[in-house]
Order: sequence, then C-alpha cells, then structure tokens
Amino acid sequence: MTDTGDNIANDIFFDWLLRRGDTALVLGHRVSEWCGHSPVLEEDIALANIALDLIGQARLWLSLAGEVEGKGRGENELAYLRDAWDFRNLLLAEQPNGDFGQTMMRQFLIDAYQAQLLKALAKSADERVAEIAVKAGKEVDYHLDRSADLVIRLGDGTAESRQRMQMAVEILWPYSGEMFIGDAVDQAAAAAKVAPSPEDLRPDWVSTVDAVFTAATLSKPETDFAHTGGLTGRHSEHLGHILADMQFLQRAYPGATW
Amino acid sequence: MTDTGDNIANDIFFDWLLRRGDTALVLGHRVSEWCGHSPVLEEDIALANIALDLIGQARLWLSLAGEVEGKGRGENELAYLRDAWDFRNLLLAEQPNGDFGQTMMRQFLIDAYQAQLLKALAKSADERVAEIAVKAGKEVDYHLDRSADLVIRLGDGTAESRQRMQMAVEILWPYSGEMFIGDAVDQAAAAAKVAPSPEDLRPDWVSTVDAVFTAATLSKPETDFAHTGGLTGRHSEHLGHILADMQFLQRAYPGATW
Amino acid sequence: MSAEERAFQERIDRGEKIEPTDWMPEGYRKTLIRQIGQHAHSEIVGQLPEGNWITRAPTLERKAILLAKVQDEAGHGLYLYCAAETLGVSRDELIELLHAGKMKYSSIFNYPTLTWADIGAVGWLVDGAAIMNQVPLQRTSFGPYSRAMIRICKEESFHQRQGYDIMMKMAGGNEAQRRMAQDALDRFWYPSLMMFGPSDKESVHSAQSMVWKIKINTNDELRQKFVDQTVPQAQYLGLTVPDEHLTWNEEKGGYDFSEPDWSEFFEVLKGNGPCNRERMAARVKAWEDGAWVRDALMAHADKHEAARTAAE
Amino acid sequence: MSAEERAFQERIDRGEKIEPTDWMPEGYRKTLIRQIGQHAHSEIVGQLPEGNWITRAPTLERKAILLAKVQDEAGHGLYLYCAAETLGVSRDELIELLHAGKMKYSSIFNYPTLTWADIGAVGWLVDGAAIMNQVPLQRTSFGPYSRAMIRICKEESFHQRQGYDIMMKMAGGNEAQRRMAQDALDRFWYPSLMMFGPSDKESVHSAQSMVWKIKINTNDELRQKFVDQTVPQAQYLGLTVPDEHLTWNEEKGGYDFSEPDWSEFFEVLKGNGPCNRERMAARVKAWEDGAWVRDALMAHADKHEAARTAAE
Repeated sequence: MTDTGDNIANDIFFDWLLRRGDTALVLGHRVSEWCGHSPVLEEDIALANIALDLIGQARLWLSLAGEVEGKGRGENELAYLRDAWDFRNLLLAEQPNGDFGQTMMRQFLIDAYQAQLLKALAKSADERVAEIAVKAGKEVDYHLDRSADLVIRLGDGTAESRQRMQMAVEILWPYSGEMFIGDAVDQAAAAAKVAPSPEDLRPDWVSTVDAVFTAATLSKPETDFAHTGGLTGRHSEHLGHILADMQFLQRAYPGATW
Repeated sequence: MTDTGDNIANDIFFDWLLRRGDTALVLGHRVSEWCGHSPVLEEDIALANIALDLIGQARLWLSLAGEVEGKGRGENELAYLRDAWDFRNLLLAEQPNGDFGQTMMRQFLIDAYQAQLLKALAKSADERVAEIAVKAGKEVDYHLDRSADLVIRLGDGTAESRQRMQMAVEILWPYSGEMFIGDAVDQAAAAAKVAPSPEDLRPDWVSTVDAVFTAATLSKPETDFAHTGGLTGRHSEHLGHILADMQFLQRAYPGATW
Repeated sequence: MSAEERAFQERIDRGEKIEPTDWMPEGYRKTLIRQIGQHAHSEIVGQLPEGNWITRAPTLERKAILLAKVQDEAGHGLYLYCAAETLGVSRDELIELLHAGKMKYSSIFNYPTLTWADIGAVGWLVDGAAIMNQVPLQRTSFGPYSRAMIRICKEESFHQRQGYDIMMKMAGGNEAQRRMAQDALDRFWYPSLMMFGPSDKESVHSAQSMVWKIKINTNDELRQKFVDQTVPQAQYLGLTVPDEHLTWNEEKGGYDFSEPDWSEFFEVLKGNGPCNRERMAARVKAWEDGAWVRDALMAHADKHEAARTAAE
Repeated sequence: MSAEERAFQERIDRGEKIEPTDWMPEGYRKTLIRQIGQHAHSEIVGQLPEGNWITRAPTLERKAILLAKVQDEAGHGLYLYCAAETLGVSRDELIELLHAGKMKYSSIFNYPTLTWADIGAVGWLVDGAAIMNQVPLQRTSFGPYSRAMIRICKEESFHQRQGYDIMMKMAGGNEAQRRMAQDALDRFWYPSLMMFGPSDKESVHSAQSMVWKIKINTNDELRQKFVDQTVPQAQYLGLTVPDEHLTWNEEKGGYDFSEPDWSEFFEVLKGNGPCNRERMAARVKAWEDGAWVRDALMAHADKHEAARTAAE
C-alpha cells in the first residue's frame, strides 16, 4: 500500500474524489428532504439515518479531495462554494424524490452500485481511499439491505404499489447507465489501482438488480439508453435549485464561522 | 405638492417604501412561479403579465426607497442583498401558490387592498409616491378586475371549484388582516400626508370583498384573527426559501454585472 | 375510593412502577394516553421546524448534527407511541386523533424557524424546557413511560448542548450572526416559558396527576427552574432576555420575571399560531401520500404469511 | 391532379393567400395542422426552460425582460393555435395529441437551461434559428399562418437581441461569467443547428411542402444562413464556436462547418433528450391539475348563459 501521488495526477484524482463526495452529498440532500414527511415513522428514522451516513461519507471524500487538491479548500468550501457545473455527482443522485417509491428505487439503484464500488475501493492502492471505503462500505451494505427489501415489498405489494414501482423504474432507469461508463478520469484511477473500472462493476450490479426486480415482480426496461453528464458537470436543471437552498448561508454571509 | 423630507424621517419613510416594494416583489415572484404551468394558455399569459407589472412596481418602489435611504443602494441591492428579516412584505404575498384557486384568491385579496391604497397614494404629499401610485394604480385596477372576475367564476362554477375556493378563503383569510393594522411607521406616513392610515382602507376593501364573495357564492370566515409580522420583518418559513432561489446569482457572484 | 384504587395508590406511594398488565383506574389510563400521546405527537411534529433548516445547514458538520437530532426525535416518537400502545391504544389511532384535531402537540412547534440561530434556540430553549419537564418524569409511576423518559432525557440533554453550541458560535460571530442570535432569543423566550403551561395552582386535574405521579412538579416550579437556569446562560452569550422586569430576587433565590402573554398561548392552542395550519397540513399530507406504502407493506406481509402457512 | 387541385396550385403560384373557407387539398390541410400545431406546442413547452430562470434572474430588469419574453411566447402559442383552429382542429384536440405523444414540439426544448448564460444563448441561438425558419414563413400560402408569422417575427427578433445582450454582458463580465457564456455556446451550438432538421435533399415530403409554399427554403439553406450570421456574432463576443472544422469558404461565400451528431437528434426525437420526460410531465401535470379550473369556467359560463336565456 503506497501513496498514489506518483501514479495519478492530482487534478484527476481530485476530480475522481469529487465524484464520490458529490454523489454522497447530493443524494444525502435529497434523502434529507423527507425529514418529517415520510409514510411511516420507522421510515422517518431510517431516511434520516441514511442521509446522515451519506453526509458523513461526503465529508470524508470531500476532505480528502481538498487535501489532494492542495489549495486549502476543505469539505465546506467544496460543498458550499462551488456552482453546479463544478459538481461531479451522478445525475441519478439529483433526481427529485418523487413519491416514496421513486426515492427507494433511486436509493436501491445507487446502493447496489456503491456497495460494489466500495468493496473494490477497500482494496485501493491509496490507503486513504481504502480507509473511507471500508467505513462507508459497511453503511452502504446496510442501506442496500434496506432499499432492496423495500423495493421487493413495494413491488410485490398491492396493484397500486407495483404500478408505482414500475413507474419508478421507467423514470430512473435511464439515469443508471452513467454509473458504468468510464472516461479518462476513471481510466487514470484504474491505471493507478486507486479504483476499479466502472464497466467492471456492471455485471454484479445487474445480478443484484435482476434478483431484486424478480422478487419484486418488476420488469427491467428493454432500453439501455443512458443519460450522462453529471460526472463531468453537465447536470439536470434540478441541481441548481438544490444548491441555491443548500448554499444560501455560506453565500449570504461569506467568511462567517458557524 | 412638496417633498416630504421635512415631514417624515428618512428611515421611517424608507421602511414604509420597503413595504410597498417588497410586497410587489414577493407577490410578483410567487405569481411568476406559474410560468408554463397554468391551467389554460390565457392564464399563462395573464399571470406572466401580472408578475411583470408587479416586478415593475417593485422596481419603482425599491428605487425610491434606495434614494430616500441615501446609502447608495438601488433596486437590485435591496432586492438581492437583504436577508428575510429585512424584508417588509405582507405575509399574504409570500404564501405558497397552492392550487390555481388559492393563487387567484391571494391575488384578489391583495389587489382589492392595493387598488384602494394606490388610489389614496395618488394624492400623496410626496410627488414621487404619487407618481408611482398613478402608474401602478392603473395596472392594479386591471388586475383587480381580472382576479375578482375569476374568483366569481371559480366560486360559482362547479361543486368542486366552489369547495376549492372556499378552502382558499379559509387558508388565506387570516393573512388579510395585516393589511389594515397600522403601526408607528404608518402613523408617521399618515401624519406627513404621504399615505392614508391603513385602517381607513378597510371599509372599502370589505365592501369589495363582500360583493365579490356574494357573487362567488363564498362565505367570509367569522373570525377576524390576523397573522402579523411580515411588515416588521417576522415572516413565515417560506420567505427564506424564496430568497435562496431569487438571490442565488447575486450572492454567488458578488459584484458581477448582468 | 375502592379497595382496588386504594391498593393502586399505595403502590404508587411506595414508589412502585405500574406495569401495563397491572390493574389501573380508567382515569389514570386515559390521562396517561393523552399525555404520552401528546408527547409522541410533539416529537413527530417537532421534526418539521428543524427539518426546515436541514437542507440549509451552514456546514456539513452542522447538517450532520441536525440530521442526527431529527432522527433521535423520530426515535423518541417511536418509544412514546410504544409506551402508549401498552395502554391499549394503537399508534394509528393516536395519529388519526391528531389529524382530526382531537389531540394536541406542543404549541411551541407552531412557531416558525426563521434563521439558523433558531435551530440553536430550539435546542437551547425548547429542548431545555422539555428536559425540565421530562427529567422528573423519569420517576413517573407508569413503568413503560418512565423507561422511555430515561432514554429520551439522555439524548435531549445532548441536543440541548448542541443547541447552546450553535448559539455560542452565533453570539460570538459577526454582526449579522449576533443579530440572528438575539432575534431568536427574542422570539423563542416567551413561547418557551409557555411550554410549561399556565399556572396550575387552581387545576384539580393537575392535582390528581401529581397524586398519580404522572406529573411530578407544578408548571410554575418548572418554569421558575427554567428561568433560573437559562438567564445566566443568556448572559454568558451576551444576549438580552427580552423581559425588562427580569430581576434577581435574593430572598427566593431565583429570578422574578414577566408572565408570557397567555392570550397568545390560547390563540395558538386554538389554531391561530403562525404555523398551526401548515404543520398539520404537512403531517396529514405525509400520512395520506404514504397510504399506498403502508397498504403495500401490509399486503406483502399478508402474502408472505399466507405462503409460509401454505408451506407448512 | 384534379381541376380543383390545379386551380388551388395556380392560386398559390400566383402568390395568393389561401383562406380557411377556401377549398384546399386534404394533404395541405393535414400538413399545415401538423406544422402549425407543432410550432404552437413549441411555444408552450418553450416556456419551461426559460421559466426555470425567472425566479433566479440576476437583476430585476433582467427578470422583467424574461417575464415579458415568456409572456410573448405564450401569446405566440395562442396565435398559432388560433391559426390551426381555422383548419378545423380545436386547441384542446391538439393539446391532447401532444400529451399522448402523437404530436411533437421542437426538440431544442428538451435541453436544460443550466446557467444564466443559457437564457442568453436561448435568445441568441434558439430564437435566432427560429427566426431564420420563420421569416420566410411570413410569405407562406395559408393566410392565417402567414399573418401569425408576421406578428411573431416582430417579437422574436426583439427576443434575439435581448438574448445577445445577455451574452454580451456575460462574455464581457468576470471570469465565471465568461466561462458560463462559453459553456452555453458549447452546449447550444449543435442543438441549434439541429433545429433546421436533417438535410432534406431526399425528402419528398419537403418537396411537396415547398410546392405548397408551406415550406419556403430547404433545411440546409437555412442552416447555412444561420451559421453565416451567427459565427461573426460569436467572434464579436470573443467566444469560440465548438467546431474545429469551421472555416470560411471564400468560394461559396459562407462557412464550412461540421454536421451536428444526427444520432443525438434522433435519440432526442425518440424521447431520450435530457429533459423530454420532464417537459412532458410538467405540461401534463399543468393540464390535469387545471382540469377543475377549466370545468368551472365552463360551468359558470353555462349557468350564466342559461340565466340570460331564461331572462329573455
């Protein structure tokens, strides 16, 4: 295990880390919007807990990103003082909550991916990455158990719930492909043994999804069309509104200590 | 007609002007949220037009406020660089759009008040106020014709529409009283003959509302309970979210020219 | 008093805990259901004013702390509904009563959170007042309630310290932050005092609750204690308690202070607080929008159960 | 060709306008309905990407200008639906067809507006391309369509100037603004070129439309004209057109430029643009949420009419 400084350029590594941190941050933000509004008290607790884990993960990734960047930016500068185009989260993470079923489907699709990714990252050549991955991996495994279970129960529930969950699949599926499309940043991270190639994560993800969809009596869309852009800063219209809210205090009172 | 500088303290006059400007600005913002989402194309046009008029009125009032304040703040500094507690709009203006009926009811209740107020302000001892009031008054008279007409047609429409409009009354009525409760600022403006006393506007407003509600087959709530606070900076939770969106660019890119 | 009632009261007087399967007077059960249910509802509705700032928390650490707190509150709601359920009323029944306006929640949550300092003030003052109410209830006579209170108090005092920590940062911050801190204290001071309820000198109801050890202290005692604890904290922050009659009374060893405006209290109770309608609308909407989820979970469980039974 | 058809074509060739009550071939009517309806839908759906920035416009003046623009667009939609109605199809029928996915709107509105510069780019490039299409249509053979186009073109050129004005401010602004301006051009350049449609060399359909003067120029002619007009404007802004093959061709007196990625065009047409689903969902929701309003207005009018009739 060595530091990866020599094997991957800092700016590329920074970008790769932002993808991890921003996805956790934005997904955590979306999940946190449920606070006090969920269908049942146990879900209020669970959703707050998932959001909390995700914000915790975002803090670790963004802190490391700031360290790698070496310009003195910490987790808060990165979270609060970048505009949308500098965010590197998956488009899937920023999709609106929709109904509870859409929120759970989004969570499941990302959890199943993150669980694979973090398992691989636990063996990263970069010790700092591996350390975060081990911690986050435990949390995400638990999230995946929950979200998979809920997708199954809501899919194989009532006629209405199945229809809603199938609708959730149709809406969100086109945003899932982005997780497995590598680019130069991913290649550099893979070459430096920091991370696996995104493409390599797909087969296991597909198995998980297939198994859960079968149990949930849901069908997978035929199309493999994938929206992309989030990982390189081309987002949907939603992110700007998320950030307007999220960043208000830091923007309105620059330099204040909270 | 004379300048009122000698008859009312600048800071009080400033506050009084903010009440006019902020109410127009925030109501205009709310109305503009409908763009592209209204029930029928004619309403898309009408709502955009009302929002446009209100933003125009806000610009006039806020520019004059900045002039009176004398600290070099213009319409944009006032609109974009104050936090919620420095806003002086009516609580009614910031209430969420709800369904189209609630939006129209909110518009009608405010239009009926503004029409009275602007008619009186057209005779203001302050020529600048009078000038704005004449211009804005024409627009608001037209808005009132429209909103009164729609309240009548939706109230006396179907069973569902009547029920929705009555619900709109129940929700919004407690925010209407604030328009007619004067405080020291209003007293000073009245003493300087800048403006009428808010209390004096109530009888005509009540007549208008009674006539329209009767035609609309709607009942006026028994209670005269009034939420207050907007005019002195104690708002509802909504305003902060409105401003987070509204002010994003000015906050995120301070000093830029647009 | 019947023999049963006498025996019951003697157990309470001896400091024994009453357990769900024990005999209890109907009035005891009803009063407890109302009190515990109201407390549970308060935890749930209380998520809303804080949730209003989760998406806008100024740092990631503050966001995490606030999320953890709101999670705790939902958890408290769960303990309390469970405690109420041991008295023979289901959580869904209690929720229906809340939504129908037949049960209350703490009026404090009908006030809005308008700046980030309000999140500090809610922790410091609102949780502070809540703890003042709850600490004695750890010794309440009904076992499940007492045990829930013990768990809750531990977490609440943590929340209160976090709230005070926010106030420290704000009061020691820039001019706008100090202004936010003072403004939050100005708005939350009297509503916090109201949290103890009107003076209960004349309430027979309260007297019976005290005999049953469902209520341990009078409202006035607790309010006094809260003021005595909070005023020095405000002073330490450099903030001014919005009460010009506030003075130290050497003789009673406590502060003399102004009564809150009880007409406001009764207005809020009647539904005329700044946020009553919205809080209830948000909860009812969450409940109605979630109906399909609850139905589906139930349907799935039934299918699963049927399949299991068939296999046996 | 029948005698009627020949007479009809001769009128068109003479430059006469066809009016709604005149005889016309069924194909002419159908093509016009599709074309005018699609144009009307585009005006309506086109409100959405711009509406996305109304609440965030950076100055009150910009907000007012944008509101006025969106209002104009809704107005254009209205003229166009009215023009279509003269052909015997109601606005509601057209809207139902749109919502059922059986009619299209301009694909450009399936792209998101991500920064304020996009509002500039939409005015400059999208309205610019639209005008390029619409100016010749002022001379189209169908009277109501021609007259609608005359009104629309006047306003559109105003919008284009406003869009360019935003781009000027952004391109001449601070570093972030310049970056936004370039980014907007990068994202909107090829989608704007696609607005003219694929090369129509081989399209019989297009040929017939041109004979009928429903279409005046070929897609390629208009695209060339747009590029020739726009490139110097980009240069003036100091922005780089995202096409490394862009070169001035002295011989043809125009630019050589890269074709857009037509596979992207067809993907977007198929529904896979960045915002297709959301745009349609927003419109359908507006329509469904507004059903009670339309029903109520109708019911009121009926009552009123009944009362008036009874009084006579």
